[in-house]
Amino acid sequence: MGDKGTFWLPESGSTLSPGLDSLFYFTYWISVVIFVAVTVAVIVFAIKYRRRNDSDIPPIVHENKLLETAWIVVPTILVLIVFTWGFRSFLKLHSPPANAYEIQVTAKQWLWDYTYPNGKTSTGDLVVPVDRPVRLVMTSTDVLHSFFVPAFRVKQDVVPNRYSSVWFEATGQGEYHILCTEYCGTQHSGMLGSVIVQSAEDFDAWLQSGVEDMAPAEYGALLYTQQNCNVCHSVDGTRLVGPTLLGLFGRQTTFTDGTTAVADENYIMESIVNPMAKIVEGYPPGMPTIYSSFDSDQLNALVAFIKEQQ
Amino acid sequence: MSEAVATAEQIHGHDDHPAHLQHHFVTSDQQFEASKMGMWLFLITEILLFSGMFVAYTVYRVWHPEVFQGVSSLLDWRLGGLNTIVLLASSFTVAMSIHFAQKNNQKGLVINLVITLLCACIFLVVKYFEYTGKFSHGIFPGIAYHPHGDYAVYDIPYAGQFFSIYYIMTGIHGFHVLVGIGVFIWITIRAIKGDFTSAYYTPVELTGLYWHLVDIIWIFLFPLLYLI
Amino acid sequence: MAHDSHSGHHIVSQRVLITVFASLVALTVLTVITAQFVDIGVLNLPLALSIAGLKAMLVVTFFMALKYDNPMNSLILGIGVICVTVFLVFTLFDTAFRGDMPNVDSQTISDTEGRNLNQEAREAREESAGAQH
Amino acid sequence: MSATQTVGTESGRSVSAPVNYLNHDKSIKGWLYTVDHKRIGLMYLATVSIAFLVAGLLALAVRTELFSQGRTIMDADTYNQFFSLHGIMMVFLFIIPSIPAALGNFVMPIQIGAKDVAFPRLNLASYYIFVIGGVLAVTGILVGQIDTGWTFYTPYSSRLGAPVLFLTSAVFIAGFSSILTGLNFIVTIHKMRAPGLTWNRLPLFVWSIYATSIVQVLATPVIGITMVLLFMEKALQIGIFDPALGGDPVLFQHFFWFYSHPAVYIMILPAFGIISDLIGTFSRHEVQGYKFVALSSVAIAFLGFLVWGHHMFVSGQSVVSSIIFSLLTYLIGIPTGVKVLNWVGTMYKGSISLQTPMLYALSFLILFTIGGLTGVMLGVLSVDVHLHDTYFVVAHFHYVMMGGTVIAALGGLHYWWPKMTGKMYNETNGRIAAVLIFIGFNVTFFTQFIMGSKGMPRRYYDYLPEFEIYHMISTIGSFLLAIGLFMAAGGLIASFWRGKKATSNPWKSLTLEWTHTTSPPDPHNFHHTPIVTRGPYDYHLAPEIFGEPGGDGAVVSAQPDTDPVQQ
Ligand code: HEA
Ligand code: HEA
Ligand code: HEC
Ligand code: CUA
Ligand SMILES: [Cu+2]
Repeated sequence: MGDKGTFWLPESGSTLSPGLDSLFYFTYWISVVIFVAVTVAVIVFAIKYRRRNDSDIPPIVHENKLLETAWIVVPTILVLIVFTWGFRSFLKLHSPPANAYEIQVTAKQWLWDYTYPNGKTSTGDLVVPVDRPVRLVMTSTDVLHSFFVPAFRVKQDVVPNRYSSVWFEATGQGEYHILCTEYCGTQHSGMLGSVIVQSAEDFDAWLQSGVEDMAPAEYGALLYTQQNCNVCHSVDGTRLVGPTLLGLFGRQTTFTDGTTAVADENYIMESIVNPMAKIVEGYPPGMPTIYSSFDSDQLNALVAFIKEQQ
Repeated sequence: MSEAVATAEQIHGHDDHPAHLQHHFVTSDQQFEASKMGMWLFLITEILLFSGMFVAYTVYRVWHPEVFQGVSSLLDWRLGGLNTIVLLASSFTVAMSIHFAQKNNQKGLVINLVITLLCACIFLVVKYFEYTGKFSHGIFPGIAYHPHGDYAVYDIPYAGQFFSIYYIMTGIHGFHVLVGIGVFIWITIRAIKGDFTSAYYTPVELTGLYWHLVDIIWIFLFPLLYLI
Repeated sequence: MAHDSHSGHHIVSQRVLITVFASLVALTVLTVITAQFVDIGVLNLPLALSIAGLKAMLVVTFFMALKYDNPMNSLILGIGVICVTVFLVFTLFDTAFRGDMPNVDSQTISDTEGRNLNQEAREAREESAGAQH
Repeated sequence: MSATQTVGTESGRSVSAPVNYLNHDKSIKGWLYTVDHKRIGLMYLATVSIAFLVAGLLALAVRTELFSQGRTIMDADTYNQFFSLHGIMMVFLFIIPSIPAALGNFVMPIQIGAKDVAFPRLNLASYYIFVIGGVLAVTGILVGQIDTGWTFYTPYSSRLGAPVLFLTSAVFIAGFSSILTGLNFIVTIHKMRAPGLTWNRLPLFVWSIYATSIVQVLATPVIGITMVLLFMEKALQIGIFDPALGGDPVLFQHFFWFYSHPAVYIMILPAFGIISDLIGTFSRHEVQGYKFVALSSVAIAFLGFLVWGHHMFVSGQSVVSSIIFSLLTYLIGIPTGVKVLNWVGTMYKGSISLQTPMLYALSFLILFTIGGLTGVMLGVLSVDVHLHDTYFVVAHFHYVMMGGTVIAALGGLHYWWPKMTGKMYNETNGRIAAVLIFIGFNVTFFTQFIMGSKGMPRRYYDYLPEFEIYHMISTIGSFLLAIGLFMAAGGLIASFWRGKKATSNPWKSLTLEWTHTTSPPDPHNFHHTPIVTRGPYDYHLAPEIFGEPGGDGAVVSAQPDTDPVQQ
């Protein structure tokens, strides 16, 4: 994903972007003009009227009523133009077309979960069809988050106990970043994802596809990133929020209550489904409990994946 | 620039210099006016402090009017009304005490201050009975809100919010009453010692202003919490 | 100039004070009666608040003697009251119109589902406390 | 009290130095119990400088961590605490008290020809309340983890541990100090002006302190009650702000910004005042549109209360209120623009001397204009949707707070330094530092505009690879900036030993602190209460006022006065 944007803005990927970009650049150029005028005046005056002699007494400059009025009136007109423009495009940002394709989004520390109309779910990566308005209906299970796709120029806070929504219509196939922009704790900066924009046919195929035909370890690797295990567990030995998965299988682990255990299949499954049961010494009891809903396929896949990390 | 060296002392002489006049003021009047203005400014900070709670109250009331109307009947308007009258009376007596101070009537001043003090105490005693009465039915602020027995029907959404706001508002108001009592004790002692005359009664005046504000806040709390 | 006005040493007469006190008590009685014993429907709230406002005015004007005081102090009070109004009204611009466009729902999820969150939280807490003992 | 004090004997002869507020009582008690506004001002200055230093070092740590992707020097939790503490300390312990309580306390009473503020003991009490707030904040930091950001948004903050309780109490208490200072200053300006000092003759610094005080008095109580409610939310779970209990987190944001937006004007208005004084003095010219500049401060103070919702455009507040808040936000640009343009107009046909304070004033004009104009861009509803919570916002507020307020404060500090200490700092060092700060600042924060509008979110410990180059440049800039600041601080401190003695009016200013007091001033400021007969910037009268060439117009000299000092 190279840098395809302009100097100021990232690449543009939705039908909303061009309108907002021109408004951005309009205000930007007005600001540049005002700024340059002020700066040039400051520099020119500082040089031209510099003090030549310690007892210089400059002449009185009488107040210019016209000037004084001008710099009240002109900015007022400018800001009113900008306001009207901004306000109309804001309304557009908040008016999803009636036929928009609706996807449910749940934000939690620190991942994004999506549920599609047919019940299919995904985590982290949001797959959407190109050239079709999509509306996301979002809520959070813990604290505030904010859903931001720079390329689409949309952003909306995600609030617990209330639904909020954004809509967009992607204009090109490809992958765009999703970022969380409301501070939500330790891994706020790791709460990332991608919007994967696919052609209508690919999207339909994806929507219908299952995952049964993958090898368990392969599926486990997918889950590892999709379910954001990678946010807290490395596979290269680095210490993140949780212990590394490298060499976990068969490792002797000490818990906060002093007991120990050797990590086998059952222990790993228990750690995922019921993370509060045993807390590894030296780590916070920070593993989310949201994985308890994993089915046996998913658990087996993860165990297979973890076994491979030696 | 000879005229700039002219001194203010030439305008107001320096001979009359009452004991209470601080050195950086020129006249007693200036000092009195300054203190009073300071007090008024302080009072609006108090109003704004309470405004936060009024806003919280209004927002939740607009969202859940039926709940707020319903559970406010749990508060006893008789006790609230009694306290209203008590506070109004105390406000009246403070105003009277200033009146007497201005007239150099030592006895009137002290008597009225003492009555005010008593009213303030009565207010708190009544509040104490109200609080304990509520607690005994499990009506607590926050998550502890758990009405039981006859009151169990009041365990509805947002009733907890109402009582949290009730306790915080009346709690902070009660704290102001408590502070008022402290100040009144001090003022009364000074009054008994004869510190105040028609020429100097600033502390009485300022405490009075404070006390009236405490009264005004209650004037709004009473209908909002108890009546409607 | 520094001393811009007459000083605040006006003595409010006893008669005025007593009249004001009597009116305050009368208004208190009135507000209780109109709120508790006669039902005037939607007017209940505005009436109670107007009476409270009137009472506050009386206290401010006479007990606090603003009427006779330096107008500056009235200005200060006025600004404070305006500020409170701004706080209240501008917050209501949001909360009273929450969800006017589809970007947020006007109702919370627990309201639509008719859940009592306070109760749920309390029970969860009591349960975990019970589990420990 | 005698006018002179024996400071030492030399071959039997007693050498007398004039009494001033620094040497008249040198005991520790003389400082700790002082009610002299000048000493209190210096005590504030020392305290906020420490806060600035600590918060600045935290910022350098933040920048160092961001130098490269992934972990550079600390882990995510530490990073999150560092930026939170940086923000909290900068805002509540440094920038809000900085100009009003430190410089304002020292200068304002003298500028209005008063012997002291209206309530000197309250003034001292405010200082100690502030210190208590600071101590509580430090305790909270030591007790444990505070990583809420300076905005304390619920429910994240209300679910965090006990340290949040310390910090909310600290903010509550520091708020009280701010309220009391504001209250004190309003009364002082109303009631303590010297004869002849009409509202039209007030120095613009006094006008701006006046407007600031109004905001302090009106807005600060609300952060107080917000902190109380947050405290209760944490302690009793009252469910006003926490959605898990049926509360509304957006309501908390209203409460917070009802204070914190006006608070940004508490930060900037005093800076405007300093800039007016500096530009007038160093252009030796009447400030253009004096009345507009004076009244626009008051206009900004009031308009500032009507725009807080522009921080919440994507929070989920109603669209109606977003629109209203956006419209009002633009209106603030207008009185501010009036000021900026009048300052530029003041330089027109002036006699401009580029000494250190003026260099800061010119930096201010450039940096603040950038900061303000980008603020207006953020106020554009749909543009803010893209820019909100990105580094564009971070850059905006550093341009106004660091590039605006801190630069102005540095200018003011250099300007009044001779008055406060009686010593001149090294001019060359001062100028080099000012230029270095200007360059370092722009390198640090201009890059942040670019990465922000390209989509780099704020409060991010780690970032996407495409932003690395910007972060590197920004970090390098922050070290340049730090070197500049340390040079400036070093130059000022060195003046205690190396500085030349300052005359009463080294800049040939026309306000009372220069013309009517010695450097440093007498403990009671003036030997005689001055009577004011002209405006603060009547430089057209300069030949008359300055007298013969080389005169500086001071009517007092540093020599012992022949009159006995009157009580
Ligand atoms: C000193 C502090 C200070 C000052 C003075 C300002 C000044 C302004 N600020 Fe800023 N602001 C902050 C500190 C400050 N701000 C902080 C700390 C935050 C972030 C808080 C957080 O989230 O952590 C913030 C965030 C912030 C936001 C929210 C962004 C977001 O989170 O999405 C907005 C949006 O409207 C905004 C707008 C403005 C405006 C319009 C002004 C105006 O007052 C600027 C006016 C000045 C000018 C306009 C320039 C001079 C004028 C001219 C040369 C004339 C010509 C002008 C025109 C034609 C308009 N600010
Ligand atoms: C007054 C306000 C102020 C000031 C001056 C600064 C100054 C600086 N700030 Fe910051 N900053 C904030 C207020 C301020 N900041 C706020 C409110 C936030 C938001 C926090 C949040 O998100 O919650 C923030 C956030 C913030 C971030 C974003 C963090 C993130 O979102 O992840 C960054 C990153 O670069 C940053 C950097 C800097 C740097 C490099 C400086 C440098 O300019 C600092 C340079 C200073 C020094 C190096 C100290 C030198 C001092 C002395 C030598 C003492 C001298 C004394 C005298 C001269 C008297 N700041
Ligand atoms: C928010 C951070 C976080 C996420 C996301 C997370 N974990 Fe954990 N995990 C932790 C922490 C902290 C611990 C250590 C404390 C404990 O034992 O509960 C841990 C412990 C574990 C352990 C036990 C490790 C040992 O050394 O004994 C396993 C196995 C595990 N996690 C697997 C997973 C899997 C699989 C996923 C994704 C499906 C996942 N975790 C997602 C934080 C997380
Ligand atoms: Cu989720 Cu930040
Ligand atoms: Cu703002």
